[in-house]
Amino acid sequence: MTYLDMSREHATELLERMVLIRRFEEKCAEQYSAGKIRGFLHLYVGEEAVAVGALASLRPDDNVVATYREHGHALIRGISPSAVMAEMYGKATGCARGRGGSMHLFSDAGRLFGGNAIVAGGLPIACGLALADLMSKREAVTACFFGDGATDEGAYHEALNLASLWKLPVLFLCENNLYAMGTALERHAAETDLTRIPAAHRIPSEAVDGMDVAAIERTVRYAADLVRDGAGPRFLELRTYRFRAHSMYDAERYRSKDEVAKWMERDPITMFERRLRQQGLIDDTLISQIEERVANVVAAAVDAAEEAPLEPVSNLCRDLYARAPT
Amino acid sequence: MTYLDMSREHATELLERMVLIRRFEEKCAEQYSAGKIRGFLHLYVGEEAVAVGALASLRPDDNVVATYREHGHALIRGISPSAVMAEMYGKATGCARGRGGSMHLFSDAGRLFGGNAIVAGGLPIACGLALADLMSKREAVTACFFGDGATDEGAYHEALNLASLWKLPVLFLCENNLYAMGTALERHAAETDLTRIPAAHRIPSEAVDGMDVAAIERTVRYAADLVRDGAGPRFLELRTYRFRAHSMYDAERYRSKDEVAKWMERDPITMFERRLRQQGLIDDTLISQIEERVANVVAAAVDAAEEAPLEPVSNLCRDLYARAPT
Amino acid sequence: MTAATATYREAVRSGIRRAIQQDTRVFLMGEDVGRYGGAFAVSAGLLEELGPERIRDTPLSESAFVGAGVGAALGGMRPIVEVMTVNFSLLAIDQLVNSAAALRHMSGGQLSVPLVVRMATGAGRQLAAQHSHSFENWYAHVPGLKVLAPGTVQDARDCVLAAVDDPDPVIVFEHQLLYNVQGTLDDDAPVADVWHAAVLETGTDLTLVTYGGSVPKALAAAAALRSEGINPEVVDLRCLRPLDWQTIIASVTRTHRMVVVDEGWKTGSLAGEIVAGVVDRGFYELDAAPERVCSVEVAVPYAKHLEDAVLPSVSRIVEAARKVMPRHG
Amino acid sequence: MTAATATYREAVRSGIRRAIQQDTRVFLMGEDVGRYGGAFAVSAGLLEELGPERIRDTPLSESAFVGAGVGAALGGMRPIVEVMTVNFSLLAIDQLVNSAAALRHMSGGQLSVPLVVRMATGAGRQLAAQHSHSFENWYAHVPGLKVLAPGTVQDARDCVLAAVDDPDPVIVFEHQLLYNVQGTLDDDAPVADVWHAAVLETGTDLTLVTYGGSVPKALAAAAALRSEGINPEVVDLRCLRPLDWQTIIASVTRTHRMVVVDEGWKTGSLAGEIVAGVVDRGFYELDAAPERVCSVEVAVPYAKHLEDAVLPSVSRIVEAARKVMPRHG
Ligand SMILES: Cc1ncc(C[n+]2csc(CCOP(=O)(O)OP(=O)(O)O)c2C)c(N)n1
Ligand SMILES: Cc1ncc(C[n+]2csc(CCOP(=O)(O)OP(=O)(O)O)c2C)c(N)n1
Ligand SMILES: [Mg+2]
Ligand SMILES: [Mg+2]
Repeated sequence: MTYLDMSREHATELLERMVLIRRFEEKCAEQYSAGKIRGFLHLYVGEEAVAVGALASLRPDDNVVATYREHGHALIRGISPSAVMAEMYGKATGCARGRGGSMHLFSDAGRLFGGNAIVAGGLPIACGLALADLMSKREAVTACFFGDGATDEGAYHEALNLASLWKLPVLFLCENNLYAMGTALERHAAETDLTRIPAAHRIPSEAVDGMDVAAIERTVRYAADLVRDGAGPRFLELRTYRFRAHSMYDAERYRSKDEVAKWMERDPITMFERRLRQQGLIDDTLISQIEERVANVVAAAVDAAEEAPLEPVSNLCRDLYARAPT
Repeated sequence: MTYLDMSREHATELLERMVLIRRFEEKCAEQYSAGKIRGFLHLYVGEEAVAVGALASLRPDDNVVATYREHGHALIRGISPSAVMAEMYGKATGCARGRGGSMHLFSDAGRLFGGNAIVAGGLPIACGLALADLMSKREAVTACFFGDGATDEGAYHEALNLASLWKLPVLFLCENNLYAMGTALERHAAETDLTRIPAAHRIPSEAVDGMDVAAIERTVRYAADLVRDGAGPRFLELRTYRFRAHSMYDAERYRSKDEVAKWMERDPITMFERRLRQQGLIDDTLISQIEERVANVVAAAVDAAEEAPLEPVSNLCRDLYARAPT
Repeated sequence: MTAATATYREAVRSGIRRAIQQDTRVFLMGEDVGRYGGAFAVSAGLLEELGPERIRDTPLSESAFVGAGVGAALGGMRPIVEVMTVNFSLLAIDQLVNSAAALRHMSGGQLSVPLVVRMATGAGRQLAAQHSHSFENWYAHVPGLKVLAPGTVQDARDCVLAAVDDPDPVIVFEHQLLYNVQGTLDDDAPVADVWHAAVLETGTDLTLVTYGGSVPKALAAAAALRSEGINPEVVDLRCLRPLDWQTIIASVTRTHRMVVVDEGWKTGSLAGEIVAGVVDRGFYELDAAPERVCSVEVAVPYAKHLEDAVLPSVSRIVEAARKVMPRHG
Repeated sequence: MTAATATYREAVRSGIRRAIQQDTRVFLMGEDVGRYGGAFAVSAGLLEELGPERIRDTPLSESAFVGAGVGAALGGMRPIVEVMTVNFSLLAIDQLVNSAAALRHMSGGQLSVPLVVRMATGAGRQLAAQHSHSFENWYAHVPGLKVLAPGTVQDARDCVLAAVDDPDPVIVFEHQLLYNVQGTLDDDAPVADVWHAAVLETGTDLTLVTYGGSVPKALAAAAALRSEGINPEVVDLRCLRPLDWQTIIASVTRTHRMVVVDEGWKTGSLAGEIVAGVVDRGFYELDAAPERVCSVEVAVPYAKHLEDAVLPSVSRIVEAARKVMPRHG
């Protein structure tokens, strides 16, 4: 294991963010079973290093586009855990006033543009956000997250071509967790090295260990800086794994317990923790402090969500239009 | 110029087919100007070697899927010039009873499944035809023609992946004429070497001189045989050029006369003729015989179309359903 | 086997199984229909039973695999394509409109597309804006397509079998809230005539016209109305294209009053077409303006109370029915 | 400049030019809008005038460039996206329904999508089944979208300008047969209120409701009817979502009779919604069953005589009008 060139402060922050996502989602699963959360709930457990590492390298005025598996991205982009939890509770204090639920978290302030439940639906939008920055001469990056399954969709390929042709400042971040729902990568994609197709569109492409938060941060920073400087789009494949079911409705018939167990040995949180310990950046006290802080935050989010009011039904049609038709 | 290993009979046939397409389409343009043909008319002039060379390597039970620029493919796949001309005249004796016009020529007997005017719309269909052959254990190839512009469309990329993943017997034949309507290849595609993307889907891909009918025939035969034998899909890029406007409505503001003139020096008919002459396979007499035969065929097609009846309006809704709802 | 209790899901599965067993040209393909067992578990177990040739998992490429269904049908197969939900069918709608629906007619009758496309439709499970659409009316608008929407357990099986038997492209809408509904399934019964509407309950006072996921709501509303002394007839359309005007008009001619229940957004809904079609054909039979109970015109929200406020409900149907009835006193 | 003669095409172009000149956030993108000058020559000359930053040729990727329009709008621009024709918009309809229309509402009001999507629509040029659709009603069905369909030269300019000025996603349908139509264009006039219907001709005997490419046909039919002593009012909807019920109902309340002319296929047409909506709001005002003049339900054929047989025509409108009038004698 290579030496980690990182301040204790920063390392703790990365760790705490991953722990926050993990504990937050464990609580979501609990609340789902309790019937407090409904609809589709897609957990990011096992993949936390991706959002945490990648978003640590972005700036506030960069844009983020994510999928329906975006609790982590939302929390890191500044939506408060209470607002996310309240959203899943369908409450008026939710970040989308209870209209979006788990799959549709947005933050105007955090420049998080979804929360898109159409696989690959966010890719063209990311191109447009990047185009707006380019035309407005803003030095911003649009980070676009999507799964391995999204690479099957036509919209993905159209977006790659458009971004490459117009040199749009898009950073494509493929969260390759080896499955699209129940379909393994090798059964949905003819080429399982996901860097090859972007490369064929002349987009510089690289694969990264999606379980190594430090490597992700470093690689994304390098790529994002190039994109920001006008080098055109770049593509990173983040090789990761989801430890939980696809959603709460999934019997996981398509993969073996062994396979899951093997990947769990590479738990991004445990691995990072171990590394920080080895370098003496962290100890049991610090870890329990983190866990305590996170537990408090999550508990507070649940409490707030429980107590929050429902959006009045009279507001149902509010915000359908910015300029209401007369 | 390499020695052409081809019988006089076959060489004459290839030449005559190209001449037929050329003269037939010149007549179409004339009839368009005369108001006899309407709607969209996309001429293949300059690209004849592609359809003639490629289709010479196919068998009757192979499937062909083409675009709206498919007069050539239709003529070679056995639709009579009269039936094609009548179709463009909108007559009842047209191959689609006047319902399709220039863009929608079909032949059940010739296994020509369009005639598709949605760019890239034929690609998924070609996959399905190939799947049907595969599942029925028929040793047939589905030849799918499409333009360089079609490679921008999502459906193209989805079809490449599906064909490669399922090892479907599809032969992808990209008629790269360097323009999608008025948009030059380098202004619509980030990667102008069109073999790279199929290759990234693990489809063996090769570029061919699309002006050399003999080279096309040879390359397509080799590829089609492999596809037929179960090797999975293959991709050929046929580098060609359209000498005429995109359609009859095109002012051709997007390319220079010089460029067109330069390509016309590589006219596939002239080049093949010259080569045949050089090898003594053909002479003036034979050429005028060909021209005469073709002229007669085209004239007869026009005469027949002129005289043919219109489809009665009472047949308008015929063939909307195979089993009419009661 | 004679009639037994089964879920709508089991009935669909039974139809698919039978169709595949009866005809070597029939196969099922779609996202996660195999190992996963189908997003709604409709095909659970079928991969093991029928093998990977006949139960095919596809990539996430709606345009390609729906188009491949068109091509396979042209090539002589009888594909059943599952598009997970109607929401995602928008990515393949070009293939359905421009190829499946058009090829026979525009080829002058040369080509046949015996394709079945099944998809889940509707809202009610808090899946929010992008997973709660009802676009039945869009497909019912397209000449060349036939459209079925089973609202009962028996019809769920029969629609699959009727669609596979049909030489034309057929879209089958299965409402996602119905999959767990239990009912009677006679798996030996001949396939019903699902191409025509069914009068589920006869009545004299008004006609409730509905289909698919709104059928149970209409039946519940009918029961409630009967307890108030209003006696509704319930017509389940079953086939949305072509519409069975004869059955609809016959009913309205008896009752002279109509309420249409349709989960689509009101403006541009199938319910609108039913009203307009009845006006076309039986204007003078109507004793009151027909009412439409549709979804409120807003992106369907996640929160339960908001979603409930959007969708047709038993109480809204009852209210609409009261409205078309003559004023008492 | 005051009022002068111009074509519908020139009027659209003028609207685009002005919108781009007035606001640095506005740009036009689409297939062949630049060097080619637009498939219908709408943007001819604009590339030279306004430069390649503001007039952007896109790849043939409807989903990507319409989605990029959504993204650019989210990013603060005011894109005008040209989709060559409504037929090809099916490849991008997911982006319009699931993103453009839904984002504001489903983000709880956080996001804005000030996007304009223009497309040519309709038949009449012998372009056959895949190039002759009229899907206005599909877009008019979707909450979150606004839909305009100019039927006159002045409105052709004003719809572009009104759409660009609007903070919500707006679809503008330009009928391909109108581009060459000449009319009066006052390029200095303030932008008309195209969000409401226009009464193009007042009358007392019946209301002809129409929009877009059918406007000239309705006006011609009105002239023919007047020469028979029937005095129709002609209502040009202009805005298809939201519909201007007030103007429609006010007219029907005066005339008590209605014919709706709409190039869409009849079943599931916008015309059906107009009939149903009038029944909802003014049933007792109607003295006769309204008539719908729509396209025959068949894939639009290439041959001229067959295409003519499919589309609404002046004579079919006149016939329908006679039918709703009281029998003479
Ligand atoms: C266009 C579309 N098709 C199908 C679905 C249903 N669906 C939801 S998630 C999913 C799998 C996506 O896999 P991937 O992109 O790898 O993301 P992951 O869930 O693994 O993070 C599918 C098929 C959808 N939401 N959108
Ligand atoms: C989906 C779609 N988008 C746009 C068009 C309009 N259009 C017709 S042909 C064409 C250019 C296609 O170029 P290419 O694929 O290279 O074929 P070529 O015409 O050069 O043979 C375009 C944009 C269409 N028919 N379908
Ligand atoms: Mg995945
Ligand atoms: Mg081309």
